[in-house]
Amino acid sequence: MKLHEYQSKFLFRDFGIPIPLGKVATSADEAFAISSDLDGVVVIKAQVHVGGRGKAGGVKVAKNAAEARQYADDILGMDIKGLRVNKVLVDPGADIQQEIYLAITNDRSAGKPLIMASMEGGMDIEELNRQRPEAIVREHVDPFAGLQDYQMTFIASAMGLPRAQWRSFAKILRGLYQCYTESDAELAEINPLVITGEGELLAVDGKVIIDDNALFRQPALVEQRDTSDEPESERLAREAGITYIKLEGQIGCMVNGAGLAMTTMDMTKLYGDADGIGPANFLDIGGGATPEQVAAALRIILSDENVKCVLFNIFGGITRCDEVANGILTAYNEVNPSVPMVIRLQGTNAAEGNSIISEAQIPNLISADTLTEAAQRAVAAVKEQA
Amino acid sequence: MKLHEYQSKFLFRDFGIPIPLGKVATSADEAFAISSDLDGVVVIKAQVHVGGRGKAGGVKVAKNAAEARQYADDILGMDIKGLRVNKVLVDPGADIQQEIYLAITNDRSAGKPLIMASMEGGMDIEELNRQRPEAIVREHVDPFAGLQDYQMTFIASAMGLPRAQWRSFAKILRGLYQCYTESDAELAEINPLVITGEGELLAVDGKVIIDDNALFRQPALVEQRDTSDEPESERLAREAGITYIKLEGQIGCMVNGAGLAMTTMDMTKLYGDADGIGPANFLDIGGGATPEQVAAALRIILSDENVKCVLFNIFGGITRCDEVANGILTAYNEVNPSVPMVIRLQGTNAAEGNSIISEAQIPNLISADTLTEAAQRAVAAVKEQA
Amino acid sequence: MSILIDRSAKVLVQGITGRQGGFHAKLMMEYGTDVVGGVTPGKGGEWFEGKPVFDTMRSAVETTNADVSLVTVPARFAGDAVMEAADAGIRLVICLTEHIPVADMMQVVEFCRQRGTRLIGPNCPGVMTPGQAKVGIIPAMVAMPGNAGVVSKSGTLTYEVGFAMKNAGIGISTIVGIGGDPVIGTTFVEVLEMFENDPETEKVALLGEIGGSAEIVAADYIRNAMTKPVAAFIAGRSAPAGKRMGHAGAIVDGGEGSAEEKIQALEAAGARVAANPEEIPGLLA
Amino acid sequence: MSILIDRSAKVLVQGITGRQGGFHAKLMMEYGTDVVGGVTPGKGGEWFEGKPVFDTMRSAVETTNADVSLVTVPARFAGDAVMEAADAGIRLVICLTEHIPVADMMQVVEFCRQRGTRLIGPNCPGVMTPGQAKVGIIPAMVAMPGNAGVVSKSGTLTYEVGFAMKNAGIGISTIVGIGGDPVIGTTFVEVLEMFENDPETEKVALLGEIGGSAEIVAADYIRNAMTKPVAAFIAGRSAPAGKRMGHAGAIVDGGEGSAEEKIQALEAAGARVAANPEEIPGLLA
Repeated sequence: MKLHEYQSKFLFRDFGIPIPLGKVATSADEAFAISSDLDGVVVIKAQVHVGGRGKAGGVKVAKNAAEARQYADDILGMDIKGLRVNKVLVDPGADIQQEIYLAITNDRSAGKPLIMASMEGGMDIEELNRQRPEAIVREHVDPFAGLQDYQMTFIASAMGLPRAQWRSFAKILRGLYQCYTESDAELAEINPLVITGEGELLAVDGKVIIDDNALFRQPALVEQRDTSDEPESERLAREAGITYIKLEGQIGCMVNGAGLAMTTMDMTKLYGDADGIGPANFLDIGGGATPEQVAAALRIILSDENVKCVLFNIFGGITRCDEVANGILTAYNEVNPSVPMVIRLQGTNAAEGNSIISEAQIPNLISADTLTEAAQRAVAAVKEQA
Repeated sequence: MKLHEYQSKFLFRDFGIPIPLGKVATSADEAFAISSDLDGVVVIKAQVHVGGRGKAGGVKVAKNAAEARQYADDILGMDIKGLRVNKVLVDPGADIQQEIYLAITNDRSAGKPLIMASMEGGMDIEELNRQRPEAIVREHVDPFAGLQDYQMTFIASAMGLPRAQWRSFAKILRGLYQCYTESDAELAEINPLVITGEGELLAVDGKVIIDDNALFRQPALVEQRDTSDEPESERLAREAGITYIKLEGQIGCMVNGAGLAMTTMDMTKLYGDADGIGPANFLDIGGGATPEQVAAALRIILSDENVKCVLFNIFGGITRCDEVANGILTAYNEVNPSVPMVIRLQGTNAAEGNSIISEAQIPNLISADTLTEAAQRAVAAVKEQA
Repeated sequence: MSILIDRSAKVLVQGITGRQGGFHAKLMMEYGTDVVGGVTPGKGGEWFEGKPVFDTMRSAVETTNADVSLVTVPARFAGDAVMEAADAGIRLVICLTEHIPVADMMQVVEFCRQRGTRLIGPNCPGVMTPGQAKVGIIPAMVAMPGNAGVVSKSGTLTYEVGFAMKNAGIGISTIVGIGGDPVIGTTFVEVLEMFENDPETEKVALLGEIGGSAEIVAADYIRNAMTKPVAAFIAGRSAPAGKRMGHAGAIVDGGEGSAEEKIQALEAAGARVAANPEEIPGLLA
Repeated sequence: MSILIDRSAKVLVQGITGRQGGFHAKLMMEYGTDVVGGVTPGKGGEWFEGKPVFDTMRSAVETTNADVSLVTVPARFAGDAVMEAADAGIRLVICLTEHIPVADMMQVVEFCRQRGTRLIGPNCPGVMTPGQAKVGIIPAMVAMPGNAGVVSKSGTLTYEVGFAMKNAGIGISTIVGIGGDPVIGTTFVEVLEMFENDPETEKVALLGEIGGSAEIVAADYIRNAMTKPVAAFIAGRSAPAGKRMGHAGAIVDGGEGSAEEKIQALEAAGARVAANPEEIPGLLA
């Protein structure tokens, strides 16, 4: 779960990290009021769950409150990469002498928290990593022992931070690590952490992503979830406990298991790409695949207008294919889709399952034996409608 | 640093451990008021830093507030093993079905926290360990990973706790471990932890000892230090930064280094025991031994009326014996002790140091070459006065 | 013997009195796995299908001499269960549970490492040595005994490939589902190394997916140290960047972990990479 | 070679710019110890008596190839300093600092154990191999080279005994001050084992004191595995129970850790126990 910039920075503040004294506005008038209070140059920043907002015009510097009102009015309601801006952060302008990058993330390979720090902050870490990987100091943290003081000295020293800032940097890094662990963050990033003209450190921009699997023990963070820019279908799926991701293609996929679901998507693209045909979604129906779940998933898939065909790919292991077939028929009758459905059942009781489907004699229901066959038939079904 | 029973239990309460609803009284009238509020049988317990208060008459059960007043009056001011009782805890009587022992301590050999638990609580753990060691469940905790849930299940199961109490026991053990770590305790003990008639768990008596070396980060606990029963001389020494422990003998010992200080004590006893002569104190003057420190230590040693002779034993390593000799002379002139002083200087510049002492030609100053000689001369000096 | 488990493995099921745990314990026993008991705190003394249930792993191991454990308990208790198994001296812990927080797993993996316990998973289908034993939820029907090793991040995709191999007449020495989480106990490389050293295994199928760099590290190992042929499939070529595809670990992030780079690395290392998992049997034949 | 250190040891002093650290670093260099530099965070780039000062142990080790470190920093930073040394790959860390909280030391000792770093101390006078090198504060004049090993919980008592040995013409292979704290990095048994395996050592003096059971465990080792003669002294026969005698670890608690039980155990194990430390040279002669 991603936090907005303002949520991230307010969270940092709870862990003793200095941030600008800005506030959030949802209207131009509010932005005007906040700017008047701040009295001076302010920065108006769109709060959306997507990168590159600066280039998209979502960040503006205003010299006074009147300008702030104007810019907030411009930015609020703006569409950035398909997401609507509903909030702006109005921050006082900072006197920036140096931009530092500082982040803590889960290193998958090492299985340990990883601190990354660089004196060349401001730009994207991936970009920095491509251009000047040697400019990034990397330090793992022992997941039991936690961050040690000597590691903070090492990082400050290795990155070339001026000694005058070592003590305040250590305090910020300590706070960020605490924030990272206590919030179950996958990423806690300050970019840039700036050195001001007075030599103070200030977290000017921040990004926090919370581990979805840990939300059960982060009730205060869950309350901050902002779903206003989440696609409706994904929200419905999340509420139904189904993992669904909307894509741009025409073949709606309903599969059991995440790996097989990705594979099924890949197959539709493998055989359809030449004709501009591909997957309309990722959907993992999970282990059970009861008629209720199948029906809910089917409704979500069909809510996408691009969908011209639904591809069921179920590998019956513990789940028996005959039961799944019955589930599909029940769901079919309930939802009554107008697009063709390709059904491929394999594994335990596959023969019985396929008989049930073919005996139902529904013209829109196309049976397939292998995954290859299923993908090819789904592609063909879409092409027929073109 | 030892906490009183009431301090220990109030600390437990901060960590979610259920304790009786008692209060502390410093007068019989207060005890009457508390008992009246509690309305029922109460227990009046002397709060002193010593074991065995029950046998000494420091714990009484009162059927009503009038009795409580009487018993509090009896116990307050009482002398228990040399310590004056200044406070009593007035606790409501508990309906005790079973007494459990539960403690966490530092295991020196393993270098890890050790949990000890037994269904045979109430008695002294050393006593239990002698009588029925197999009745004590012992479980180490990884100092980094901390106490794990499975360990709590193991302890509850291995000690034979009824299943009905597992959940509340785990909550208490979790709280006690947190109390132990967050308070830098050497020992956090509940004895007894009782199962009441209603099947509830209740910490009826408690004992917490804080690691003296960690007091710098435990300001709230330092404030609870009760020195009212500490010997005046030990308090003065503590305030002067000198480690001093009063003993029962006649030879005041001033030594550099704890191991050598104990050894010096041992030597006075080795050669004096047959005549009832032994060490009057433990005192480690530390590394520096400046004239000021020597003078302060000398005053503390001489504040003990039993002292008939002072034995200096200084092994000069980094410290030079000639400097120590000068320090001793300065302190001597300042304090002007009436008892004889045996001075043994060894190690770096010992010859020069001994010359300084002998040249001072003070009749009461006896020089010695070896530790053996020094101890024997100190014993002889005491005998001469008998 | 095969890698990780064979018919001599003595298996405990942690969470055996739960619905999922009990269901799979039965299937494992039917398959021939020597399930010697189970653990559910608070239910010690009960019996499950003739096998004793214990309150703690320590007492279970003492009584049964089990050396393998299957963890089927819910996510918020699973980390503790794995550590309990490691602390009790279990050699191999297989953790099916999904949705365990990464922070917990980082500690659990370190805990197991310190105690010399091998952990497979979490969020994995388990391990099966066809014809001998299975520990986990891999269906019996997806594989027959043979000389090809299978290692995979995924569940049903593994069944799919195993089944296709079976239909093509290719048997399997051992299937290892390592799991699709970001932090897991055993990586591709470690399993490849076991297969490389296993006399029963002559060739290996590796089923990867987008996210992380485990397949890249595996490619390095294949190039530098592997003598046996490897056929591979990487799921997620059509997945968009920045989206988590079901598995907590399946996400292309900051340009890293894409299917393309993994496929390239594997091909450069000499593995044959299938565009379609149903080609795997052909590549292994 | 002798145990733990000889003239080839390359030593870093953590806290070298501090008063105590600098003072002892100089004495060590005068003794012939190869002090290759020091570490004080924030003072990297300075020089101390011609040796470089670094900000971190990692950079110090990279530059100097040091394998031994002496920790002389104040108690609240000492645990971190030891861990820094262990993390930097130092083989042997000697920690002089006293008054470190036990909770910190339990973690530090575990940290060193996991990383294969030997820790001596804390709250110890250090290690000296007479005629070769000393790391710590043991005065040069208390010992001459020879074939007796000395291991002790105490500082000045050790000097006393070493000096008495020297006066009696008995030289020392290595003196190890293990420290008087409750939780320490290296115990009596570990040092006895080193002496037992050291060709330069023919006999051993063990100086213990009240508190804990390390001397009892040492007695077991002496009885079961030690072929070289051991003379011992236990300080604290006249100490009252329940009082901490200066050293954090020197306390007889609940009837455990008394001088009597230690003396009995050592005598039963065949060690010769002196009632007076000045008898030690005679017992070793």
